[in-house]
Amino acid sequence: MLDRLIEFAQFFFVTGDPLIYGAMVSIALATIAILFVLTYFKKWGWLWKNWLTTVDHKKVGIMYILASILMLFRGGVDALMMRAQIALPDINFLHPEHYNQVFTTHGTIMILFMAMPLMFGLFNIAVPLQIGARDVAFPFLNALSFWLFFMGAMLFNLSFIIGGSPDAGWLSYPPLSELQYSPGVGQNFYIWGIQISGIGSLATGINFIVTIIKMRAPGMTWMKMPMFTWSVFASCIIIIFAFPILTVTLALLFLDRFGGGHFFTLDMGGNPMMYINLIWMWGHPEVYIVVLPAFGIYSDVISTFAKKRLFGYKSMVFAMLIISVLSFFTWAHHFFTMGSGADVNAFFAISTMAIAIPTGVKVFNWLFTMYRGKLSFPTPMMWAIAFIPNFLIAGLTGVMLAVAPADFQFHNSYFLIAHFHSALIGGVVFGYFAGLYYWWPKMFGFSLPENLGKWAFWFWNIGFYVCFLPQYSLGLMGMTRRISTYGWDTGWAPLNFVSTIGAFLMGIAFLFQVAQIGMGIKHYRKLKASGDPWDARTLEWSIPSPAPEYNFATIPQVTDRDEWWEEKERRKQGIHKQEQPIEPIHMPKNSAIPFIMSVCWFVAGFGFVFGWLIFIIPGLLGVAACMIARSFYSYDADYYIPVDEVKRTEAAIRGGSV
Amino acid sequence: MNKKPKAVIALVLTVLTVALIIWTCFFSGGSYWVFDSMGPIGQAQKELIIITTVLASVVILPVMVMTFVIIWRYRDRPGSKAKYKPHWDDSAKLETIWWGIPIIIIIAIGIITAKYTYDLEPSKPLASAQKPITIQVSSLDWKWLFMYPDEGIATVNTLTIPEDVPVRFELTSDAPMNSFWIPQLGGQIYTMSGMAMTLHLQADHPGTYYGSGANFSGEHFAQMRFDVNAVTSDQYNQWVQQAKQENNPLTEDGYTALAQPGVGQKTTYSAFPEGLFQRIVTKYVVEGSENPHGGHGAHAPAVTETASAEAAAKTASAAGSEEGQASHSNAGH
Amino acid sequence: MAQHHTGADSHGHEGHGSVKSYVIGFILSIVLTIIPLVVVLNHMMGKTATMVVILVTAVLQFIVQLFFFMHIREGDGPKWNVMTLILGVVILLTIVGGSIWIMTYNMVAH
Amino acid sequence: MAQATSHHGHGHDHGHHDPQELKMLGFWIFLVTDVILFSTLFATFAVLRNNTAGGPGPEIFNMTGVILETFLLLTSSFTSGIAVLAMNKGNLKQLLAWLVVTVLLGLGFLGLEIYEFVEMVHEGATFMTSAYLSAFFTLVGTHGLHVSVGICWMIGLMIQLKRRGITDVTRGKISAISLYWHFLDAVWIFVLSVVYLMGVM
Ligand code: HEA
Ligand code: HEA
Ligand SMILES: [Cu+2]
Repeated sequence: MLDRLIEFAQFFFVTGDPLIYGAMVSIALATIAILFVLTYFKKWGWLWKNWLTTVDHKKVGIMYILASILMLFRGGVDALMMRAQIALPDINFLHPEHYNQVFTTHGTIMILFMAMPLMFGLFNIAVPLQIGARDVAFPFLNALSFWLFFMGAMLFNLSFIIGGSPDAGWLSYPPLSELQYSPGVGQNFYIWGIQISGIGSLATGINFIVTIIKMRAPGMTWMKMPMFTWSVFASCIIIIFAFPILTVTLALLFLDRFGGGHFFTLDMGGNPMMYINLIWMWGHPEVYIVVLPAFGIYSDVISTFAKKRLFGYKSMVFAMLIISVLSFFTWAHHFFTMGSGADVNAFFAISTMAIAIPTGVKVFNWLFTMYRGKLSFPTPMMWAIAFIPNFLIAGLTGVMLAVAPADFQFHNSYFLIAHFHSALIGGVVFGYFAGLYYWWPKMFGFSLPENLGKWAFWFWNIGFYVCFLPQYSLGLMGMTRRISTYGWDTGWAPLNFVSTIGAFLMGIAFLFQVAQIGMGIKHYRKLKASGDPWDARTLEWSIPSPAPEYNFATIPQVTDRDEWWEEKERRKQGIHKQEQPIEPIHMPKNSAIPFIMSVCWFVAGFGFVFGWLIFIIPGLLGVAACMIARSFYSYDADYYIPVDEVKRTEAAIRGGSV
Repeated sequence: MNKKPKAVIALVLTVLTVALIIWTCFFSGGSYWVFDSMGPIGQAQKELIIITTVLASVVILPVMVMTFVIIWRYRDRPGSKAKYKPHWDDSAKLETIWWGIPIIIIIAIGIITAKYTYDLEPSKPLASAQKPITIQVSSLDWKWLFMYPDEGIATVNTLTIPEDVPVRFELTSDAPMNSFWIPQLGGQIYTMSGMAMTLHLQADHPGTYYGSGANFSGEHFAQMRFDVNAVTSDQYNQWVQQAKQENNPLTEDGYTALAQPGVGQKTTYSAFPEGLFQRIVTKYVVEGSENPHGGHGAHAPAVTETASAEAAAKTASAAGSEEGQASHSNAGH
Repeated sequence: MAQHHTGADSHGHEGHGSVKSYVIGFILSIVLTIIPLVVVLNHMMGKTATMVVILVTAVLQFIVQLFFFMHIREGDGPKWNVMTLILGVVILLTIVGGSIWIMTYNMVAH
Repeated sequence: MAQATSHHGHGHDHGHHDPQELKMLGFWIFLVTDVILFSTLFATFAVLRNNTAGGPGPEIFNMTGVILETFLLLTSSFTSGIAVLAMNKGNLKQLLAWLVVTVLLGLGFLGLEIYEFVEMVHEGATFMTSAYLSAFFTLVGTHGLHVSVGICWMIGLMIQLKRRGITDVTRGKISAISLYWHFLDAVWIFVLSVVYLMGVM
């Protein structure tokens, strides 16, 4: 009996690596600590009422952001472990198999469980406030999206201690990811982790499109919409068309592994190349999904801190929409070397380069927003500015990669790694940081200490160049990606060592950010922020920080682009808008269904990973039960906040003046 | 606190680090194989890289400079003489310029790219007075098998080729997909099970070059490197003779053992089983899989029992030989 | 129409058709289904022609569904549904056409 | 330009948007994402259509069954439309009756499809036989799964209609399911054309 138990435990838990034992112990300790604190301070009810069942977009946003910072840590630790392993030749810090798992989880986590949720967090925080809405179009669905993401991410992370991590690269190309070559459960974790959170992403896409189309405040025509909201709209367009492709692709891979299908197997007519074709139809648009909102943030941040209207607004909008459509026509540039013939390569090379045109227009417009402006440099602006040179490098190398015959020499080398980290860190992460620092006061009502923020900024920025510039060289020296070690004879050692130093500088930068948040919380009374701490331009700054649960006591009447800025100008001239009378506010009720349903998905997903019906069946039944419950009993899922209460709240936060 | 010195310190630090990086990039011993081309394909690709990079930089670099200038000039400071125009947000003239210039540049890069794409299509034979030699390559877990059908010898993880002679590589895989890359000779191509790819390369100078697998294929992927020895024709013939005399043949069983997952050593074999490459390519073809409804649409002709394995390999070859190309155009109606 | 419904939101999607439009739609779709069936099962035409007939009738049938059953013309304001659908169809064609084009060159020996 | 908020019903709340209108648009967009889902399956089928690996190909289709299925589904699409007309007239009884007819037709379709699948499996044409058949079963099966979900949903809605009658909320739900049902019909047309007709031609 005991033997069998041990045998099972050895199969079930990942064993044999002190790093992992360490991680297991710390995870267990942290969990116990959290449970203890919650119980000791009697916070379970608070947690349930205020967070787990909330449908308030602002709280959902905060949860997204917390989760993504956690994932940034996990992905970052992965990165540092990788960099430590390849700092010099012949290091034996990570076994090759382990190295493979680490880069796979690093890539997957960073893009799907760090960048995506951080982006969704910012969507949630800013979009309804920017368009003068009380919430998103479907608050219930919004909460469900979050919990699906969260459970998907947890399922994926579980593979670290149970069953074994996936190790076939962040896009899991077959045949390597097929049963034949990856018989373990790691790939199943990969499939289900992404699948579950992917459903959530798709729902968010739909949700925000409807929100933006239908819920703008009266008077806010399309051409008066804040640029960030536009970018969310463009990004969501890509989401709704790209994510179903991912869903199907992963489902087919799963059918191969689980149901004996032959889509991508080597035998029985399967064609692995079809997977590569399909996954990039999602994968390429995906990188624009994450970068477009960053572009939106830069636009808002730059015009705020240049104290100037955004230059070339219409062309910015147009460029963004072109990018979102064009992004569906370039996927084959990820496999120029598959031998698809000169016609295919030429077509996709040119379509890829075409994206440089609208992107360039955006860069020029940002520059000319600053031109003849009055620039100040608090942290959000510093991130925004640091982005530009960074992204120029990423774009330049992107265009170089797009030259198909040249890509034969770049493909899968560190040149490529450097290209996409420039785009993903210099473009995406810097952008989201800018947004996070920018909206932080709006989220929590206090600002972050700028000083530590600047330290973090410089460490990130310098670390970034130190880490990734050498990688361009390494690529041209012939170093290929995903190798766990290399020889001294290659001559790659010095540059790799430099690169690793850079990675650790970024690690230190991250620690500064953690410290910054910690200090912020500690001194939050001193750092209390007004409704409009940046002297900004858009509607979210017209209400108190943090926003009350109903956002706007009265829905604003919009007359201009940069409505809040113009409103301030009008007030300076003594023109005051007529106050609208306050009316009862219609709000959605909290619901436990999103959380419960996602837990059920988690259970089912876990069952699918191991092929255990005792988990699959109850899990799926639970999901179905939740859907039925929602359909049958959601007839009174809302309530009204009475006028008195609104007035009381407003008086409290605004100190008497409504 | 005065903010300026801090910013200056930060700037100086940045410049210093960048300088340090650049220094390591050039004087630390690594050599830029992609730019140190030893063959016509690599040479052409290097040219192409330089042309397109320069073209793209024509816009990128000025923008970079502009960024710094604008930020410096329009920073908010007491007594700034820079203009401030908060409502100036549109200019048809400027917009035209920055839609226009990138369009022109991209058109130029696009045309050049298209031309080179057709010129450097990997299945296109190289122009040369010399008769090309054929080498069949198969990526295994985790080693490279090279077969010389003309000479009848085979090697693992080491490749010897005559200089100035075009080499026609036929590539496949008996393991997860990989990519065959010799940076100093020219760009890579995937090796995939069930398909035969063609890649033409040539070494213009004798020497030893680095080759490796470029597409991740599992646990010991990092060990999938090989040497390429480019030698004179005489040396080549000598090497072939030596290989035949001094080594054991690769047997069927030997191949089965070799194909097992594991790291490989450099080995030379005096012979290899007849038609091994074709058998690897058609390994997954089911007997009698002639498709009664085949032949319509874009479909590489089905392989039948009657078709010789050789032909099978060729027709299956993606952007394969000329025959392969022809079959595509037929298939495409 | 639901005039007797005092609900606030009786604007929008209730103008839906009449029995007549449904019947016309139904008949059209039956005809459009029968045509390719007859052509294919009786081997009436060559390969390409048959292909064309199948695809054309399918597309027509889809349009019939859209107009007679799904009422995409209705509702006031901009037709967001139509716009998403059109973009969706463009992406659809890209996915299917693009895959076939690219994969033509990478058929496995089977 | 949509100023959605300008026409609100209750006259006292600017933050209030017609929830049914939002849901309809959301549902439309969801259907478009479903179009993409199916197009990915179609693309896969198209690419793998000749990879029968020596196993059975389209010759094993039972076209009579398929034709029957097609007409059942076409008719059900029509009856679900008539159901909506009944709803618009406010006639609950008729509405329920037509929904029952629709569900029965849908069940007929499913039954035939399942029968067809079982037959094929008996003839040795299973999901695991070849890439072609994997793609076939997945594409057709996904459509079948959608139909099954639709049937369950419709039954659920019938129960809700019985309990609550025709209200703004149930009205929205019925509009959504009928849209969904027409959509499935449209998808089937392409399944019929691409999988069956082009297969046997
Ligand atoms: C946010 C992420 C992001 C962004 C924005 C981009 C942007 C671009 N990418 Fe990148 N890319 C990735 C993330 C990103 N990429 C990732 C993750 C991978 C690899 C995944 C993997 O394999 O694991 C990848 C891989 C990748 C490849 C595949 C290479 C290979 O596998 O061999 C290619 C090839 O064409 C490419 C090209 C481009 C181009 C042309 C752009 C363009 O959009 C850039 C446009 C911008 C500019 C050009 C700068 C500004 C423009 C001007 C100032 C105007 C004037 C300029 C000119 C006229 C040149 N990328
Ligand atoms: C948004 C996406 C994103 C982000 C932000 C990053 C961030 C980083 N990445 Fe990542 N990367 C990818 C996406 C991303 N990456 C993808 C998609 C791949 C491809 C995967 C694949 O091939 O499949 C990849 C692959 C990849 C490789 C190539 C691996 C290989 O092919 O062998 C490398 C190597 O240098 C690397 C490095 C880094 C570094 C140093 C960072 C740094 O920015 C990280 C900064 C560090 C932190 C934020 C950590 C903070 C932690 C601490 C301070 C804790 C300290 C404690 C301890 C040391 C225990 N990445
Ligand atoms: Cu891409």
